[in-house]
Amino acid sequence: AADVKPAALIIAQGGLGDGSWNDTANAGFQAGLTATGITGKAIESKDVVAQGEEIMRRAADGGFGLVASLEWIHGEPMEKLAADYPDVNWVIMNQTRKGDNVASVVFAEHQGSFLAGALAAQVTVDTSIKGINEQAVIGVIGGVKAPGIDKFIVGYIQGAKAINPDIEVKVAYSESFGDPAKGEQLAKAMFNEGADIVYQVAGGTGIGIIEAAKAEGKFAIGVDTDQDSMAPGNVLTSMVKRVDVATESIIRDYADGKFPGGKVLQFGLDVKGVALSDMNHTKDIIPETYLARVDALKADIISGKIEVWDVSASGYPDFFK
Amino acid sequence: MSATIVQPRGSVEIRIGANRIFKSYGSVQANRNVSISVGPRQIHAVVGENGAGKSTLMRALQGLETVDGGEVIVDDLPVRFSGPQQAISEGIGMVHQEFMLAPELTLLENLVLGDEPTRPSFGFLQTVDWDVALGEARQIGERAGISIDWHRSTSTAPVHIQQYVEIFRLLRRGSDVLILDEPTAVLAPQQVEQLFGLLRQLRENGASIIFISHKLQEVEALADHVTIMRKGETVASASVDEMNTSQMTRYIMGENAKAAQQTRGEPGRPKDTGAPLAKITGLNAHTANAQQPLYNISMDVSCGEIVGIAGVAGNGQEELIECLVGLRKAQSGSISINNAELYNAENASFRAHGQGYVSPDRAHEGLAKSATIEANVMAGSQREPAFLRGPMLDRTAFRKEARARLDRLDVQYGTLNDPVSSLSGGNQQKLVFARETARHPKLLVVSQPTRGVDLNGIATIHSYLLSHRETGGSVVLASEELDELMFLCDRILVMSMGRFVGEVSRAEFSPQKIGELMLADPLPQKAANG
Amino acid sequence: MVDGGSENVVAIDARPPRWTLAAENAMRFSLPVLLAFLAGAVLLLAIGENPVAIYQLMLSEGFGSERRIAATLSASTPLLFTAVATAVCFRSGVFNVGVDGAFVLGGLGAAVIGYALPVALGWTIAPLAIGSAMLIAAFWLWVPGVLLAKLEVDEVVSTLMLNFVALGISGFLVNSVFLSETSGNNTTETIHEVAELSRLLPPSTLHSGFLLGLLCVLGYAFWTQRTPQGFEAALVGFNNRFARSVGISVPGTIILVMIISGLVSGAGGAAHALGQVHKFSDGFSAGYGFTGMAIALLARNSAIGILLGAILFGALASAGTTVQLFSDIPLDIVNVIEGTVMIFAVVELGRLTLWRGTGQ
Amino acid sequence: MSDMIDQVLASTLILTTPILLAAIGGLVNRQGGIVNIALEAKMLAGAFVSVVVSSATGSWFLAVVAAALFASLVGLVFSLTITRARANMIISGLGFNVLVAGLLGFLLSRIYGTSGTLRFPDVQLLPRILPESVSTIPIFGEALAALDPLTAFAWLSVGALPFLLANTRIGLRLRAAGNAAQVVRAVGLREKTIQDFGTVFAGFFSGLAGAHLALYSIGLFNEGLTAGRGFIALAAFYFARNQPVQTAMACLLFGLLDATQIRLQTAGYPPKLMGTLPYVMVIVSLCIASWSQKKKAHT
Ligand SMILES: Nc1ncnc2c1ncn2[C@@H]1O[C@H](COP(=O)(O)OP(=O)(O)OP(=O)(O)O)[C@@H](O)[C@H]1O
Ligand SMILES: Nc1ncnc2c1ncn2[C@@H]1O[C@H](COP(=O)(O)OP(=O)(O)OP(=O)(O)O)[C@@H](O)[C@H]1O
Ligand SMILES: [Mg+2]
Ligand SMILES: [Mg+2]
Repeated sequence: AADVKPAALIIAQGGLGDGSWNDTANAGFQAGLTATGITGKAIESKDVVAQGEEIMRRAADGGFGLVASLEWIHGEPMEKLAADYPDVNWVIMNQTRKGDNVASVVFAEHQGSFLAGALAAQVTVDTSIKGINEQAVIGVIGGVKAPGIDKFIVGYIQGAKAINPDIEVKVAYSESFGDPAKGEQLAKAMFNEGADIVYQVAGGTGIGIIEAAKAEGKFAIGVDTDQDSMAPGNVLTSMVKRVDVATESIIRDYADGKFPGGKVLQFGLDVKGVALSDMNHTKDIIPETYLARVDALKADIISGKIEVWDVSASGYPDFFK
Repeated sequence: MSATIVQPRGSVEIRIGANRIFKSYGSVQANRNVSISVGPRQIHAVVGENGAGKSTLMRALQGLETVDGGEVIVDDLPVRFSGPQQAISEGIGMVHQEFMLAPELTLLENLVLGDEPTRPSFGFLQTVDWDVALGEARQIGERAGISIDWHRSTSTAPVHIQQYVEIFRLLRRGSDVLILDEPTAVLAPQQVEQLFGLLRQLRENGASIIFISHKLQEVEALADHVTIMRKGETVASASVDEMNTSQMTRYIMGENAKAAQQTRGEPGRPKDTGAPLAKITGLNAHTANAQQPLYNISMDVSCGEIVGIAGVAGNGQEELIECLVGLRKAQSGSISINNAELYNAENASFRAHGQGYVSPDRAHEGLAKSATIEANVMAGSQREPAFLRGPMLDRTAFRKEARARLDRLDVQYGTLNDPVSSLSGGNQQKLVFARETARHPKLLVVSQPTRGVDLNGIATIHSYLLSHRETGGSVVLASEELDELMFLCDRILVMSMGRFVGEVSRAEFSPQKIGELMLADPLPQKAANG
Repeated sequence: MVDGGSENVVAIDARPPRWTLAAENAMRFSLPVLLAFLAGAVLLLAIGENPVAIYQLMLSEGFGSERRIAATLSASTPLLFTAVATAVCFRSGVFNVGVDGAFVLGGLGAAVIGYALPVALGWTIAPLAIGSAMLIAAFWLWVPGVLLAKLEVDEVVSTLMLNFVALGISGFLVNSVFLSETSGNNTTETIHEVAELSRLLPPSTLHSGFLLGLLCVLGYAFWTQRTPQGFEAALVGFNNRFARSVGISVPGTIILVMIISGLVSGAGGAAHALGQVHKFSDGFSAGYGFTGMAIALLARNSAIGILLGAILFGALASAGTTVQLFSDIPLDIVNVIEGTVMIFAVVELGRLTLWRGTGQ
Repeated sequence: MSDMIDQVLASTLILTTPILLAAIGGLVNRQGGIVNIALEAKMLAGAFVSVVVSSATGSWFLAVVAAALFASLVGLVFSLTITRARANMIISGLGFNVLVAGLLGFLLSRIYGTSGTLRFPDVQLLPRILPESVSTIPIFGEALAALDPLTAFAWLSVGALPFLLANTRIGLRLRAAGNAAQVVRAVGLREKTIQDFGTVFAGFFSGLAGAHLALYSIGLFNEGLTAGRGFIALAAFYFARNQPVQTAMACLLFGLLDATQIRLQTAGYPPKLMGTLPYVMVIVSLCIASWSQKKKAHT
């Protein structure tokens, strides 16, 4: 694949080091480059919102054969650029954009989160598990209040309610993706209010949430990558989102001349684009039946029997304003 | 009172001196081949016009300035100071023209700052020993015959007290060389006498004192020796017995000496318009940051007269002037100019009704020091129709007028774009007059017009004020120079503790009479006002 | 409120300064920049890169072709506004550091009007949006202006704090009332196409907001040199006691410059929303207000300096990003250079007195 | 219910510490005449060093000391730009915030090959001073159990600071330098050096603040770790007009706001607006202070 033109990946707001979206995508991107032997660059910008179009155009002008952007707001200009540069392959995330040379990658975070919620709702009333109280209360902490985050949260709530319509799901935002100290205190407060399982959707802040679970003997749910081993036994599960798999496979396809132009790549439960972790440290304490229930729900989602609300596609549902 | 305050240092000929000092700032030769020598037990006056180089020399003696050539002499030997610390350790201390006290600290804190007595606390910490400090402070004050409330915040202490604290600070640190740069400029006559008493006492104890002043009577009264500087050079140095004030004046002024005394016509008949030009009735002001509140101030100013405001500094003159020009708000009363009521109006309204104002604080209020000469002389005129074309400034007309104004008062300047700080003090003050009189104001409010101005400058300013009066203009003149007031005014109103305590007409002018009024206690018994 | 001090003696005068002065100004402008690039070079050397080659690359990424120049000018557009908005205040001794917040709120206002008004209004939407943005931002800065003028509330603190408040408010609004239904992010709807500012050199994103920015710089130059208000503001900046005593209303001037600053910031936010982003979104301002501040200081409030400074920082932003495509230079280098320029811009190198200052 | 109060108190205490440490530094600096906008940069530098040193030496104490010293050094450089090179302190401070973040990012990517977060093995965290059993004490139990050396140090400093400022040589000189620098020079002291001391002191305390953020419980470095706390600290001592005890109270208030944020959010207050509260409070308090001062002046 030596004659393949280089690839560029534009990092979204928050930059590299967010411990989540950008970092995982970049990991897959780099893995793809290594595997295929093509060259590529990850580009950060201080002004990624306004300069997106110029950066992408420069990459196209500069001889890059594939330009992928992780920034949501680049979707619109990319559609135009794709028309201007038909020979360049374009990749956008979390939205669907037109163009034969545009691949849209969509993750079903809401589906994975639904399963996390369903598992948590079952566990939270099972006092036979150490650290669990009888109250039907669980929590979730988001990094900032934004549709991209609320997509997780709404799925999680919906999953919990599917198990127990009366469950209380506490929601809070840390207003930062890199403030573990605050995450820890927020999580402690939630535990203190009766929640025994807290789902973290807050990047670097989540490290503090997991720490809090460990310190209090409660449970956290990890996100993006398999975070179960960060506090073995105190991370109930992780909602793994294979952004890395997505970027890596696109690079591979591109290197092989099979770029999925014009396609929408759905990374849902069906293809394990999102999934709960293997729960290596907790599967022994979670009763089989709970996991079976989760598996059943997963099958229903895949088959379309259950539809999980997608905030990024449909806006906010009535039960979450 | 017999205890010594300073410890004399052996017997030397020259306690402090300078030998062929050269110092220039860019193209300005501030000191050229300057020499001076001051022995122990000597009060040595240094006099000279503004910009003659006095302060520069003093800064060199204090180690605050690195010289280009020549040497400082301490105890007969040449030294090279690397900074003021070294000078201080040699017993050389300076009281600067501007006060060097931190306003938010107490007087005691200011006294010990830089050389605090300490004691161990908690076994590991050295802390300031305030008891020792207070003891020393009381002692030093007692010896000088001044009692001071040492725990008082400096910003609220009277000016003369602040000055004493500065001198005491030097004495406390063992300075027996005191450099005092124009110490009397802010003092009332009695306070000057008190200060001189202290200085004489210090001389008896062996101190060497360098004393800068523009007032030659003070030099005669106090100093043993005088050195005269002109244009950066020492032009004469002699025992005060050997030189009278007119000789000093000649050295100071050089060839340009004008007849310092001018003749002054009788008061022109006030232009008789029936109503006075300016009328102030029942003015009361007591804002918290005023030194002295004003009580029931009433006065009239007619056309063609100069009305003087006299008083010991800090008795409300400053506040009255500020109320008169719209820079301070009063609580009640009335101020009218030309029948227009201007009570608590902004300065702009006063100006619109024909008023000009010469501020006593040239450096901070009269001028914008780092702005250009043009900006300074034209400030306030930027909205006059003559300099506008539509909404725009007419730069050509603006600059033309600037030149005309400067020429009218014979201001010496380089170019209009130079910063006003490049002018000498006298020329700066003339520039202020040029600006304030440009619109032919009917009423000029003038405060301390010749403070820190040299003799030539004083002459120009005085003759301007007189000619203003001749042409029917009025002046309200506040000054701490009694001579100046008596020379210029048609009548003098005297203030004490925020009240008018008397009016003296020209025929009755005498320093005794005015001085008595200045010290009058307007209250039957000491009223509680604090 | 601080007096302008001794820094800019000739601010009043419009005439070409004598050549020494011109040379001095050029020095004052270029020295910090050179030093910052030197600091960057040290870092580059430390990681084994050739600074000359990298800087050459940056130069060509910044100005190497018509497209790159256009990209640079596009990146400098918001900076023109924020630098002018800052300089207007600094020049009067008002240390307004709140331009960023005003820019953001103006941008939000313009974006909302840009999509919410009926499209039938056609070309009138853009001026309406710009006008409203200017009003919003002017009101925003009027508040600390009044607080300073009437209550002497330290404007550095109040405006610094207001930036955080503006971010909070805009963040809240774009996540609630003005949130686009179809967005996967905190953004408003995209503005109507008729409301967009036209592009000057397609396909570059350089838009007519740049011309508006130039107009602001020109207007600023005119205001400072040719109007009574500009003259008064300078005097207030030199010495506000003096200004007051020659009949200038100091509170009035403070409020005036804050309002002007707000108007310009708002216009900048509007231009950015209508010309560049076409909506309002999280991350709308990449700290433009703070970069504008550095530019104003570097330029010592002169109009020509502001123009040059904005282009310089625009080039740094655009070239600093695209240079990553063709080398292994991390963006952090750009941060280091920017931080260093900011520091050196305010350092008085000519008067650097190390251990013992004689002081004046 | 009482359980909740326990927890809120403990959270408040812990969230207050870094703000308080930075604010103590900032207020001393400000009393010496320098407004320190670069607290954030120094906290970040301190946090970074504390993690590196704690991992390398296995000693929290050495880590804390190293963080404080390194941040002092950054403070010194910052101070020199202001006192010697006469840089405008606000801009220089903002510049340092940008510069230090850039340099750390650079270090992270070039030396440690990571970005954003730096994890190290065997980071020793701050110990708890009191035995676990104190947590059974009603109301204050949780807070006491959470008490770490830096938190204790911060509060001791608050107690000692008024005395030190009033009665030590350097305290007096610092206040004088902040009030009238030329006076300090005239009495033969080096006012710049005194001011440098103030900034180094601020650096020292900000370094401790950073160490607390990194080592209280998470044991890693993250670029966003300080999350604007340097500015909150600034808000605190402005709010309290440089008075140590009042500053500490302001910090507690901001800590409490943070600690109760979850409850407030659940009660329906939008988090973004809630976050602006400290800043709004500062503006309002400055207004009230000025207004009452004005009123006093006119009566
Ligand atoms: N720091 C300085 N920079 C530039 N020029 C200076 C400086 N200090 C003094 N000068 C100039 O040096 C000359 C001598 O000034 P100096 O202050 O010594 O005069 P002076 O005799 O003390 O005057 P005055 O009676 O007004 O105090 C003046 O022309 C003055 O403008
Ligand atoms: N030795 C002192 N130390 C501190 N404060 C003093 C001292 N003497 C007087 N004061 C204060 O100064 C104020 C005016 O005092 P006093 O009437 O003695 O001064 P004055 O000489 O009449 O006034 P002026 O300040 O105008 O010369 C009073 O409030 C008094 O408390
Ligand atoms: Mg439960
Ligand atoms: Mg002098």
